[in-house]
This record gives sequence, C-alpha cells and structure tokens, in this order.
Amino acid sequence: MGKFSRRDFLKGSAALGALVGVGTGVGSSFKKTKKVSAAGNTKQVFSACPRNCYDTCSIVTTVGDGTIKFITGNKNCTYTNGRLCVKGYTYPNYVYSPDRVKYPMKQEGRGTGKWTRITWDEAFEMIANKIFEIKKEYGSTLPIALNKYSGTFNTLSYGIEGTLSSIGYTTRAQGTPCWPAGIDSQTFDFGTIVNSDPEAMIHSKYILVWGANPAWNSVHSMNILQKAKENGAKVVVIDPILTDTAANADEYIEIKTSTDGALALGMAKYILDHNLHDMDWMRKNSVGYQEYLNYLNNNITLEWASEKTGIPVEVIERLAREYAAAKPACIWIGYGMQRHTNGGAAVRSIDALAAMSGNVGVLGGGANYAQLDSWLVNYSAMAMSPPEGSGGGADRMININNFPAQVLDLNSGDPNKIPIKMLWVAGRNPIAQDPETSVSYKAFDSIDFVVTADLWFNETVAQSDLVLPISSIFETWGVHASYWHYWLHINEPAIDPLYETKCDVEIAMGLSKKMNEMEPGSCTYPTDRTMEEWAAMEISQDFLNSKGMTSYKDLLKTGTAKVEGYDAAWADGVFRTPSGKYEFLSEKCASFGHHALPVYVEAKEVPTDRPIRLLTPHWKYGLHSQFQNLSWMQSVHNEPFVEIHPELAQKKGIADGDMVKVHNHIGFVELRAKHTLTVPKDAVVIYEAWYKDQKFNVNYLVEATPADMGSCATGQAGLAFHDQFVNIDKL
Amino acid sequence: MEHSFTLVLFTVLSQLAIGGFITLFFLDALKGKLSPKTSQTAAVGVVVIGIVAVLASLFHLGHPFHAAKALLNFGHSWLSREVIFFAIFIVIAIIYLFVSKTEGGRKKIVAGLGTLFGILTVYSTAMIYTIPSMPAWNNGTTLLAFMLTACVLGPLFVQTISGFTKDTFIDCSRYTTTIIGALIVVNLLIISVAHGGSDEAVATGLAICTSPLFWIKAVLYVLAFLISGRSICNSNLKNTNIATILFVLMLVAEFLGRIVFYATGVHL
Amino acid sequence: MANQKYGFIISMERCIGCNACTISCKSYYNLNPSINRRFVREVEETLVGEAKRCHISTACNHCEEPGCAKACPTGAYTKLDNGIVKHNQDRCIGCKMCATACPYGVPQFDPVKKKMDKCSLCVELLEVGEETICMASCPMEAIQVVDLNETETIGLVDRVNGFVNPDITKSTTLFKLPDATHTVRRDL
Amino acid sequence: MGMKNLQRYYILYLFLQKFYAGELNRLDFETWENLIQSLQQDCMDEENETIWQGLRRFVESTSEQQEQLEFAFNSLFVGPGKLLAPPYESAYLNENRVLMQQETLSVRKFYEQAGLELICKNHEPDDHIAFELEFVCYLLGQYLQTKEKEMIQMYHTFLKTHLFRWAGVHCEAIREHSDHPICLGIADLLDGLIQNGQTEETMKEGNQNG
Repeated sequence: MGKFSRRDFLKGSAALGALVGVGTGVGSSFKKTKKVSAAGNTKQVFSACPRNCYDTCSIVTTVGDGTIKFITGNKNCTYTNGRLCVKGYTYPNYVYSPDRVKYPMKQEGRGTGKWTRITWDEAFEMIANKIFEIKKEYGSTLPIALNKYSGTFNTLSYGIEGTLSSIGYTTRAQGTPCWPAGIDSQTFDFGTIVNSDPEAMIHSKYILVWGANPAWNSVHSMNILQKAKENGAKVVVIDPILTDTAANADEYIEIKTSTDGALALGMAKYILDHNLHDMDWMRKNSVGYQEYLNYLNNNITLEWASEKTGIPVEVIERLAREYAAAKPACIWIGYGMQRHTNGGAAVRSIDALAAMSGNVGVLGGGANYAQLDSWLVNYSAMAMSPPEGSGGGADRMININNFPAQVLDLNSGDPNKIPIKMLWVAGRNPIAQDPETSVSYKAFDSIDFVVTADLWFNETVAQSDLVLPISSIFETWGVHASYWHYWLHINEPAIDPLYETKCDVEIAMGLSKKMNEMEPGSCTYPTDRTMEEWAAMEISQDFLNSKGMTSYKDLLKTGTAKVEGYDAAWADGVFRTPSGKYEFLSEKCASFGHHALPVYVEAKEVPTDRPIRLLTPHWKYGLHSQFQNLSWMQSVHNEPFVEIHPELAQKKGIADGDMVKVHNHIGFVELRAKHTLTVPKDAVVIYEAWYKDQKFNVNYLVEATPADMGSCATGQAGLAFHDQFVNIDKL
Repeated sequence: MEHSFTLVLFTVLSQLAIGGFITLFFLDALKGKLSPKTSQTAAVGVVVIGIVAVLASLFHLGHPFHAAKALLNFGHSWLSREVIFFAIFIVIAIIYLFVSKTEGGRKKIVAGLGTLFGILTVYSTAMIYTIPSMPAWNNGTTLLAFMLTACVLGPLFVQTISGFTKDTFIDCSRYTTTIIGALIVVNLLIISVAHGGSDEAVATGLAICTSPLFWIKAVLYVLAFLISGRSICNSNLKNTNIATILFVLMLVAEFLGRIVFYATGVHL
Repeated sequence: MANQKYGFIISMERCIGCNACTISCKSYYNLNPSINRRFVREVEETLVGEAKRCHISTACNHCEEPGCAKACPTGAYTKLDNGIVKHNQDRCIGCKMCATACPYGVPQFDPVKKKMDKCSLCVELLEVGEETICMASCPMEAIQVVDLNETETIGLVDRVNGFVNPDITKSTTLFKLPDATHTVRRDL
Repeated sequence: MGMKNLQRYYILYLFLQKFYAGELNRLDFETWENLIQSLQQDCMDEENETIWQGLRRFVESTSEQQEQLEFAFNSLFVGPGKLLAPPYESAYLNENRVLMQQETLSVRKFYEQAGLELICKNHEPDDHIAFELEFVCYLLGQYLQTKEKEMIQMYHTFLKTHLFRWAGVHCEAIREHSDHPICLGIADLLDGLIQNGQTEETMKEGNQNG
C-alpha cells in the first residue's frame, strides 16, 4: 500500500504533518486483494476439551470464513456418543468474548489497574531480565516459583513446567488439591490408580456410586449409568447430598459426612459374617487378608457402623447382601468422599470391600477411582533439562495446598531460607480458587514479580505485574487424555490465534530465544519446532503401535482413539504393589504414618461454636472459575446460593430466598438461601464457582486443612475441602 | 407486565374517546341537547384523544412502522379486531365532525355507527385480555371494568367540554353516581373472584390489595362517589365545575387502576 | 409430510436439568443472551414419591390449538400440517400478545430484532432427516422429537404438576415421569 | 459537499485512527500540544459545537493527565480486564456481544469490495474501530486525490452502514466509564462527526427530494 505522505490535497494542514510523523501510515494495516470471500465455505476439524473433568470430550468444530460457527461432540468417541455438556456448548461464546486477555500487558503497581500494552518481545525481555537478576543475586533460579495446575490438561500445556525446567532449578507448587488422598489409598492397595473403562459399567448388575455426582461432573458416565439401569442394574448412590445423580438412581442412602469408611467396614463385616466373601480370590491375589478379616471380626460391628454413619443396621445389611449377591457389582469411588481428614482411609476400606467380595478384576466390577494409564504421551513439551552449571541442585517443592502460607514463611526474612522473588502462574486462578483467600493476597504482596498467563482477567491477573494472553484450544494444537475414560484425542487448530495469544509451548520457545540471545546457553528449551511437530511428538509410539497407526496423521482422521485392554481393571491379577498382589496390609502405607490395614479413622470433630458443616462441591454450570463467567451461562444462571434444609432454615429463621451470611473464624460470604429437602439437616451446601463482576468467593470460608493422604503419590496431602464448619445467619 | 404504560394510555384513552362519542350520540344526535359548539368541540376532542391513543399504542410495538400488519389476522385475533374497529370508529368520529352541524337521520346513522364500532372496540380490547393464560383476567370482570371506564368518563368528558364552551349544564348526577357505584362493586368483585381462583389468580388478587396505587384509586372512587351523590340532591353542586372535578378524579382513578391491572396480572 | 405430526417426548427420568439443550440451541441459532428457546425448570421436589431433585426441559409445545396463533394480530403463527407451530418473523411486529396468550410463556421478545422468537422445532433439519439441535445435543438423550402419529405413547403423560395444564391449548409435548427413588435419610 | 469539509474530515478521522491505534498514547506533552494546536487550526471552519467541545477538552488536559492516557485508554479499549468501551462493532451489534460473527464478517466483505484485506485477518477482528477509521481515511484520501465518485460513495455507505451505526453507543460507553479529558474529547469528536454525517444526510435527501 505504501505510506501516505503529505499530499497535495491537504496542503496547508498543520495537523497532518504532526500526524504523519506518528505511527504507521494510512492503509498500512491492509493489503490489496482481489477475492471476495464466499459465504458458506465451511470445514470441520477435531478439537478437544482440555478442562479438568472426567469426560475430556473430543469435539467437532464447524469453521466458516475462518471463524467458529458451531461445535458438537465427536461421534467417533463411543464414550460421549457425539454429545458435549452444557459447559462445552458455550465454547463459541468463550473464544469470541471481547473480554479475553488479548495482548501481553504490564501493570504499574499490582492491583492498580494501570496497564500498559507491551510486545511479546518486551515481555520476554522483562521476564528474562528478572530471571538473570535473580540468578545473579541468589546463584540459582530457586527464588522463581511456578504455581500451575488444572486450568488446562492439554499435554502441550505442560510446556510451562518445561519452561521453568529449561532455565534451571526452580521452586514448584507441588501436589494436587482435589484427589490425592484417594490416589494414595489405591496406590497402597493396588500399586497405582487404574479404573475399569467406564463404558464397561453397562455390564454391571449393581452399581454403587459413592461420593460422586456424575450428573453434574461426568454427564456422559451418567448416561452410561442410566443405560445400565435400563439394562436391569440397580444403581445406588451413597452421598451426604441427594444429588441429581441420586435423584436418577434406584436408591439413595444419606450417609453422615466423612463416615464412608465405617459403612464400607460394616458392609464387609456383614459379608464376612454371612460367608459371602471370595476367599479364593483373596488367597490367590492378595496379602494381609487374614489380618484384615481379623480386624473386621474383632473391631467392627454393624451397630457401630450404623451409629457412625447414621444408616440403620438393616439398611447396611441389605446393602451388603445385595452388593455381595450381584455379580458383577461395581463401585464408583468419587472424589468428594476423600476430601476429608480421614478420606484416604475411607477409600482404602472401600477398596477392601470390593476386593474381599471378589469384585476386583471382573468385567462390570471394580473399585473405580481414576486412571492415568491412558496417558500414552511423551510429555516432550515438559521434559527439559536445566542449563549446564545451574545452581540449586534440584527443584524445591512447596505444597500447592498451602501455597500462600509457605510462601509467606519463605519470605519472612529468615536469612536461612531462599525466598520466592518471582512467581509464574499458569492454568490457575489461585487467589479465587485456593482456600484462605485473604492469606493468598498477603503471599502475593510478598513476591517481587508475578507473571500470570491466562485467557481471562481474574483476581490473580489483577495481582500480577505481567499478564500473558493464552490461546484457546481452538487456536492451537493439542493432545488430550482423560483420567477416567480411555480415549486419546488430538486437537488441531480450528482458527488462527486471535489477537496476540500464544500457547504455553510458544511462550516457552519465545522466552528461550530471548534468553539465549541475551545470555547464550541460559535456556535449554528447543526453539526450532512447529506446534504441529510438538503435538506429533507427544503421541507415544506405544499408542500408535497399539492402534496400528503409523503417525499422528492417522489419529487426525478420527480425532480420537481408545486405549484398549481396560474393560476390567486388574483382570490379569498383576498388581503394582511391592508384593505384586492386592495389599490389604500395606507396609508402604504404614511407612507414611498411617495404619497398615484399612482401618476406620475418626472423622474430624465438629467444633461446638461452628456446628454446621459446609460442603462446597463442584457446580454444574462451571468448572472452578471457568464457564460461569460467560454470558450464555449467565443467561441460565447468574447468582450464587446456599442450599439449606427447611428444618435447619426454620431454626435459624431463614425463609426461602432470604439473604444470609455464612461465616466462620476465617471469613464470611453473603448470598441467598435456597430451601431444599435434598441436603442434610446438619450441613449447608455452597457450590464453588467464579461469578464475573460479583464479590462471591466461597474460599473465604475454606481453611487449608490437609487430608490424611496424598504425599506418597503426589508429593503432598490433599485438602479436606469438606471438613469445614460454619454458622449461618439471616441478614 | 413489561412496556405496559403504552397499553395503559391506549386502553384508558380509547375508552374515554369511545365513552365521549357515545355520550354525543345520546345527548347530541338523539336528544339534541348540546349546542353545536359543544358537540363540535367534544367531537374534535374525541378524535384527538383517539389519535393520541393510537400513537401511544404504536410505542408498544417492536416495529411501529409495520403496525398495518396488525390488521391481517381479523379472523382469529381480538387484537386485529380491536385495531380495525377502533380505526373505523375514528374515521366515523371524523365524519361526525362534518355532519354534526346538520340535523336528522344522517347524523343519527353516523353517530349510531360510531357507537356500534366504539362498543365493538371496547369489547375487543377486553377480549384480548380475557385469556386462560391470565387467570385473574379470564372472566367477565375485565369486560365490565373496561365498559364502565367508557361509561363513566364519556359523559363527564362532555360535561367538562360544555363547561369550556359555556353551554347549559346537563345534569347526569344520578347516572354518574350509579356508574361510580358500579365501578366500586366491580372492583370488589375482581378481588373476590381472584381470591377464589387458581394460584395465579390468588397471587393477582394479593398483588392488587397490596398495591398502594389501588388504594389511592379506592380513595378517589369514594371521593367521587360522595361528591357525585351529594350533587344529586344539592342543586348548588349541579354545575360544570363539579363535573370537571369529577372528570379529573375519575380519569386519574382509571389511569391508576389500569396501571394496577397490568402490573398485577400473573401469568400461568 | 402431511401424515406426520412432530412433537417432543421428554424423559424426566433421564433429564438432569443441565441446560445443555438450552445452550446448544442458543449457540446454533445465535440467540440474544436475554432469550432462550428452551427452558429448564426445577419442579417440585416431591413430584414423585419422596423428595428428590426433579427437572423439566421444554421448548415450544407446538400446541394443537396454539394460543399464540389466536392472539397474534398479524397472523405470524401457523399450525402446520406436520404439527409444528411456525412463527414467521417477517410478519411479526413485536406486539408481544403471543407471550401473554401462551400459557407456557414460550415466545420471547428479542430486544435487538424487536420481534418475538420461539422454537421452530429445527424444521429445516427435520426436513433433511437430521435430529433437532436439542435432541442431538442432550448428553442424557432425554429429548426426543418423534412423529406422534407413529409413536407408542403408553406410559407417557401430557401434564406435570407445577408445569402448566395442557388442556388450554392442547400442548403436544409428552413426558415420561421419573420413577420414585427409594431414599434412606438420616434422622437427626 | 465542499472539498474543504472533506479535507478537514480526513484530518479528524486520521487523528481518531491514530488515537484508537494507540499511537498517541506515548507522545511527549509538547508534541501532543503542538498536535492539538494544529488540529484546532485545521478546524477553524468547523461549525459543529460537539467537535469543538472535544477539541477544547484536549487543550484543557494537563500534562499529568496526558501521562495517564495510556492507562485510561487500556481500561476502556484494550484490557486486560473486561472492556469498558469495547472498540469492536460486533460488541455492540451482535446480540450476544460475541465477536467474529456475521457483523464482523460483513465489515470484512466491505473491505474486500474495496479491494482490501486486513494483513492480520482472522487474528484481529476486522471491525476494530482503528481499522474502520483507517478504511474511512483510505476511501476519503483516494477520493480527494483522484476524485473518483465510487470512492466517495463507498465512504458514505461505509459510515452509514457501519461506523455510524455503533460509534454513538460506543461514545456513550466512554462517557459512562471514563473521566479522562482526552478520552471524553475523543467521544465528542466522534459524536460530532456522526452529527455532521446525519445533517449532511438529511440535506442530501432534501436536495434529492427538492
């Protein structure tokens, strides 16, 4: 186009001279074109949902004029049957919201809102300078911390871990908030987590859904449960809350929160007393069964179990009888029931119940919790080695579940402690989602430099010095696996990245390039691959071989393929425990300070001054701080509420729809009360969610109480999210 | 209900215009009791008010410029019928302007036709709202209330006009008192019918009773009833000033009442 | 075409009140945020047997005697031979009478187009043998669009307590009521 | 319409374009003052009071305020937070406040009909106000240079069917969410141009009818 200079037609204009001197000329954003784009030119590509969700759906995206027109599920995946969930259907709204973070920006004073747009080059330079400065002062990169978790499970998003590894030894937020106690339990019992293919639940005769709410959190499995039910299986839900899952089941049993272990042991005792257990299986496949059976005989009675759980003896008896008689019977162990100070012990008791009744290794059976076996990926974006001569010796781990407190401790000025000077936040909104929100703010204040990579402006971005705009899955490549079903999806870009957004691997490559320009050899992250090459590198040869594929291109034909061999987990009887057998008695468990047997551990005591339990399960229209902020979702729901049983409400003088204050010793929230008969009379339920432009954040009420297990498999104990106690008053 | 203020304006003003015209039919065309100036002025008033009503109703539409399409469903829609009847009414009222100076049959025919279409309009308006999805409205009270609005405002309007034209006063105090009394009775009826109806009707009844506007209207009714009743036997009160006061009181009362009507309707 | 009579069958046994139908429909038809063509409502917890969460998902009920068609002054609504109550937006002048007249409050006012909007039963998809968006999107397969002339309706009901009486306009939507769930609740 | 008017509009649109492209955010105060002074000189013949109000606001802005311009600019038009006055046509015209839908694509089509395409097509929405203004300047510049009738026709049509359809609401949003004199001045300038456009439109119609 050429720049416009001072033109004849504007002779005598004083301003033009000044304007021409500023920036680029007229027409420089455009180029000449001859074509006029034809409407209706559409193509379909495979995408995949990277959210932290059981269902990890393969998506078919219809693209026209370079823009997303509509999305549906991928029919090639039998797990989803070509359907998405309510959250998935909002993606077009998500990608094209004008409120996305669009450009790298820096803030003059955290929380001031004084943002300046900068180029990626400037952003990389800022980060690189800070890294070099820290390295110079401390001799290592340990004062640099990464706090990343489950905002996206695209395996290429692990490029952010790779970024930090490629600059040296750093500090990492280690662990996972939501499921580690159960992972440890299954690690002690089976050797690791492996669940039967959820699609095999269709073969089950009896399904115990224990502390899970698939109607809201795994809707495609809910459909499988429904089909199993229509096939004649009996579906029983054990939960403190009468969830939508319970509502669609044959039977619902309200259990007193945090006493699940007692119910499992009571059922096992009944089965043992009535000789319904599978002695052959135990002899052949397990160790420590005699000690376990002795424990049942000597320590457990049904009356005791009934007293603990609040479930009548005859119901426990019937449940045990039905469970033992149905062949096969499966248990779905949810994540809700292990978010307690005795949650890991409870999962061990349930595992033991499944094992002693002969339901492990059986098609349509199992004690199904989660799995990572289908993650046949190379983590090539993540696995990076530090530059030669890096100081610090090894990465330093701090507990993700108590991150702010640990940061404050390191930054307390103690000369023996290496402080945290720089924080990189990715795939998380810790200020809104971590417990003890007020402590989070203090921890951020104690850190010199905070970089946050996100798609949305949230509380954490507001407390950052630098924000990096991240592309959505529709704008980049990806490889996605589930921690529940066995499908592996490929994700190809549907559209060009909007604005200046980049995915984590592109950021890693950009930073690496900059750092090596400034100080050669200071970063090991490779910079010479395309995103497609990175995606191709993620898919393991094992996976390709098992599917008879020669390259990732074969996977692009269907978008998804299933890892086979898991119809019945542990069917081969080869367990990954030290003994190679199922371990009723686990020395490893004992070595982590727990009882070697799956014994009952008392629930956390209810404080007298805060007698009402607060349950904060996942919300159906969102996933942590995602989705509920979109205008489409707001059109069906946009106000937080607390569910309260009418009897409790009456005692507190709270009418349906009243504004109430829920409070405890660390904070409070104010919201509307909703009467419902579906919650216990001694608890209230608030669903955790992020509502845009609203103050509500339930984490003001949640204390960072650790669960009993988690440190074996994930490095850190989980969080006892459901051992929280509050008071409630009408406002 | 949303956007109801335009509907309040339309229904009350159209009923006022129709009531006024029917009054002309009786007092002017049939009985010849009005001076040409009064009947002319009143007829102009009727036309102007009618047109204002139509303009107000257009604001209720998403696409006011396509209002003509509203004529298309005469076969089924009471709204179409209302539009057509009222349009005809206004045309006749305009014709009446030209024939009002003449005497005899032609004037009577025009006035009679106008009266007929006026009544048809009020009937159609009422039928629009007499629908099962609005239980509290779905009975004869809607029609009664709309008709009475026309009946009470029309003569008072003409009397008020006659005040301005310095015409001789025509006493309607018995009639007016009776109609206001009837309005009070109908309002009691509306509330009691609602309370005896479905959940939604009960909710409507409750909303009416708790609406401050309703109670203001009630006070205005009682006041107007007392003044009008007093004027039956007190000839000092038989004058156009009193009629004007009554007209203003009842016009305000009907506006408030109609606001309450729309605001309290509870949908199924 | 003439012998078909399309209508919805909603399995409340399957519906979990997730609103996937509402959002996918909104996405496909690019509806204004303030309006929806489907409505998911919570119904009485004690609808069947002991208390539990119950939902109902409905759209336009494509009534036999549509109140909207009777109320509409422009004749924008037509009951087609195939059972669909069609709203012709070109005719609509946005008077909102249909919204008042519909016992289910189905037609909604689109504040941008300034016209009414409602479910068309995805007629253009049905005509080419495809499923409606809601039917194809429901992760629980709770929504079916069927030819009511050809479908066994034993065990289905036309009314749900808390949802409006179908007698007024002869709604054609049928429901499979949820089974009662046996519940064991704690005594406190 | 007089050439002089068009020349003045060209300068005003160019000024707005530079502003929305973020190119005036980091000027030193002296350059800024000079720019505004010369802009005022160029606008001597302008009769629209709103435009003058905007120009006066520019003059009134202090050097401190001018330094804060970028922050105010970003919170209104760039982010990273929720955009208080989104600079995209579709943010106003699309029913869902969703970008890159038919509203954006129709702007794209308009550019294509003029033989132009954005270099950053599919990366930045085509209906960003800086692009629309640049396009307006291009059409106007072409006309002033070549006097091709087609260019001025496209110029008028584009303003009528695109920029002027939403810029008014956009200006309201600026006024609602900002108290920065320069941003408010920009809203005045834009509003003034819309007003002039409407007056000319009526005059044109009057001429045609008469």
